[in-house]
Amino acid sequence: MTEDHPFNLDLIDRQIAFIESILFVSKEPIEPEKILNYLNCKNIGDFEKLISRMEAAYLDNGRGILLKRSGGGLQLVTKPEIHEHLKDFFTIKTSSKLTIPSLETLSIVAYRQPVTIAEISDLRSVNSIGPVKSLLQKKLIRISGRKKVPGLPLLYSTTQEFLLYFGLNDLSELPSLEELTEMFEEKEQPSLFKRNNQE
Amino acid sequence: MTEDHPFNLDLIDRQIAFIESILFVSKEPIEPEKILNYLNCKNIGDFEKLISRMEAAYLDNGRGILLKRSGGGLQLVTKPEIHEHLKDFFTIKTSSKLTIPSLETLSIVAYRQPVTIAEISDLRSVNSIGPVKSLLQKKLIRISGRKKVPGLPLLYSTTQEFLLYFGLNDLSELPSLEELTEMFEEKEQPSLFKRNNQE
Amino acid sequence: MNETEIYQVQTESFEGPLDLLLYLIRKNKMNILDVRISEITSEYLYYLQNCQGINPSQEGDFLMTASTLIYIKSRSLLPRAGSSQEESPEDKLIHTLIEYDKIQKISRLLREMENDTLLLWKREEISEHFENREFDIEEVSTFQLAEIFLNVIKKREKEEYLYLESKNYTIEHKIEEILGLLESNRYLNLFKYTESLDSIEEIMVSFFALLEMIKQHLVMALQKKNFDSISVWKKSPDPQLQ
Repeated sequence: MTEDHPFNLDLIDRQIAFIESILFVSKEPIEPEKILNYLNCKNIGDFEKLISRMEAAYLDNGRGILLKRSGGGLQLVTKPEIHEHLKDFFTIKTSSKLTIPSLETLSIVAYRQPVTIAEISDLRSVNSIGPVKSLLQKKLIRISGRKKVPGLPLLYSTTQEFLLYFGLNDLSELPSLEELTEMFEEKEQPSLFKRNNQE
Repeated sequence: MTEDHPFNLDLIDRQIAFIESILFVSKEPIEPEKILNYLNCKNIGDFEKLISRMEAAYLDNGRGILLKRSGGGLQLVTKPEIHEHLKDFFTIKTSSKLTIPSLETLSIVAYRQPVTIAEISDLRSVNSIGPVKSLLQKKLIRISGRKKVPGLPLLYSTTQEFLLYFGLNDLSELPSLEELTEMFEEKEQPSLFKRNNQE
Repeated sequence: MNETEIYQVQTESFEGPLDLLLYLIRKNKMNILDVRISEITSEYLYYLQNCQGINPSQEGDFLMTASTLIYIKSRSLLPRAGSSQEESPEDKLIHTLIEYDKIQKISRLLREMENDTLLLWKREEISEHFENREFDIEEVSTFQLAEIFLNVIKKREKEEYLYLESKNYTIEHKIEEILGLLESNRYLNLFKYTESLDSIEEIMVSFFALLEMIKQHLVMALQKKNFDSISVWKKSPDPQLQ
């Protein structure tokens, strides 16, 4: 698999097959660099072509999965349009979502990290130990140190898991606060998104 | 997905895509009958054709997985000719697995260091020589001296490696037990009953 | 407030005092930057008095904000004493509200992103066996390590309980029985446990016993996700920490 014939179609096919198989067995996304190194592929452009070729192949109607780039890695996932059928087939009623308190807490951590529980509780005006704990258990946030103030409280930051969960490549993909205000200015409907969702 | 046009190519494609996606997300093999029923496919011959079509598609050199019929049903697996490459690719990761006993032992060493095997075994109520050995091999703990009690048992502490793995600058960054118990303490719910009675 | 408004409001639930305040500001078509705190204070108190949408476990937080509102209102009625350079409580509250408004926006964005990714299923999403699972070192967080240690210590605090079975179910007996079960098991699967019971009466008494135990902080009940089985874990005070 280390030969160097970029125009050898058979080699390209075998490389694609290899990438498909490692993504298939791996639970987590795999960094492109790792694959690149293993294939001894020196040209990033060649590798990009390989990936685009794969992506194109998955577009075929007869394929149920697709190649996704998230958390800085490559991952195989099912196609979004099959979601309802998957739910029906496995008789899964609802996909569990984060609660509003968890989402609020996560928003604060994402934009203010590293941040302490006291700061989170203060911003929400609600004691936020509960959601912090639940986000720690879900690995969406992590302890990232201690703040150098009296009491040395723990600091929290978002994780790789956070990026994966929300389908981000890195934190810079989150819109800035200014962009966010613009995004929501037109469709100002405060109670649309919330309600009927209690801890 | 329940329409009944066996010669509709687009439908066949969508059915194949669906089968691929359910086999992809499921850990166990899936019985063909279950799929047959879900697709509302009354003709077993039609279903067989669907499966053969899938099998043929996986034979393509550019595919890394294939459809396997085993006792329990249908399953996706990686192609046998890629196994060596898969092993090579994943070698680094397989050696670093931590079992629950190892994790328990590691947590005791982290919080009680320096500590003897007898003390660890006592806290866990299980002989803990095994996990201690495995943690030594993984360089997560080290021998740090002898305890001045009869028998002079060896003492164990965590290593620099340990700090690196957990992204800590020093041990004081570990959450304290006070902080942790606080998180696990349920919040007061004094008005739970009162409110129910009011209704 | 007319009746239909009250009716609408009763279906609302507020995540915290700021959520309620923002709701009232929008309801009264005010601008956050130009809020007349004194006007919404009485409405806020009205909601609080009638427990409308107030999560009982957060009552304290709602009351805290109520006192701030009342303080601001009283200040506006009294002549200002001295020339205070520092931020007035009113400005401070408005600042907090502006920040919280942003948080809600981010939350909505995250919710939309969550909805998108929930459509994509990863491998082995179905059937997860947590019990005998191995962890990659990179997967373990300091939080988990601490959590595991806490559990080890709690397990150590075992007390041997003896209990007698009796057909005459009382809450006291049930509590002892459940505590006994929790001594020999790390946790109790509530669904399985109720399946093992003889009668509806016993199930009900068990359920009341459980509520009582949760109230007394003897146990906590956890559910991984909606519709999942509920597991009951023992909580024991840790003398090491006192």
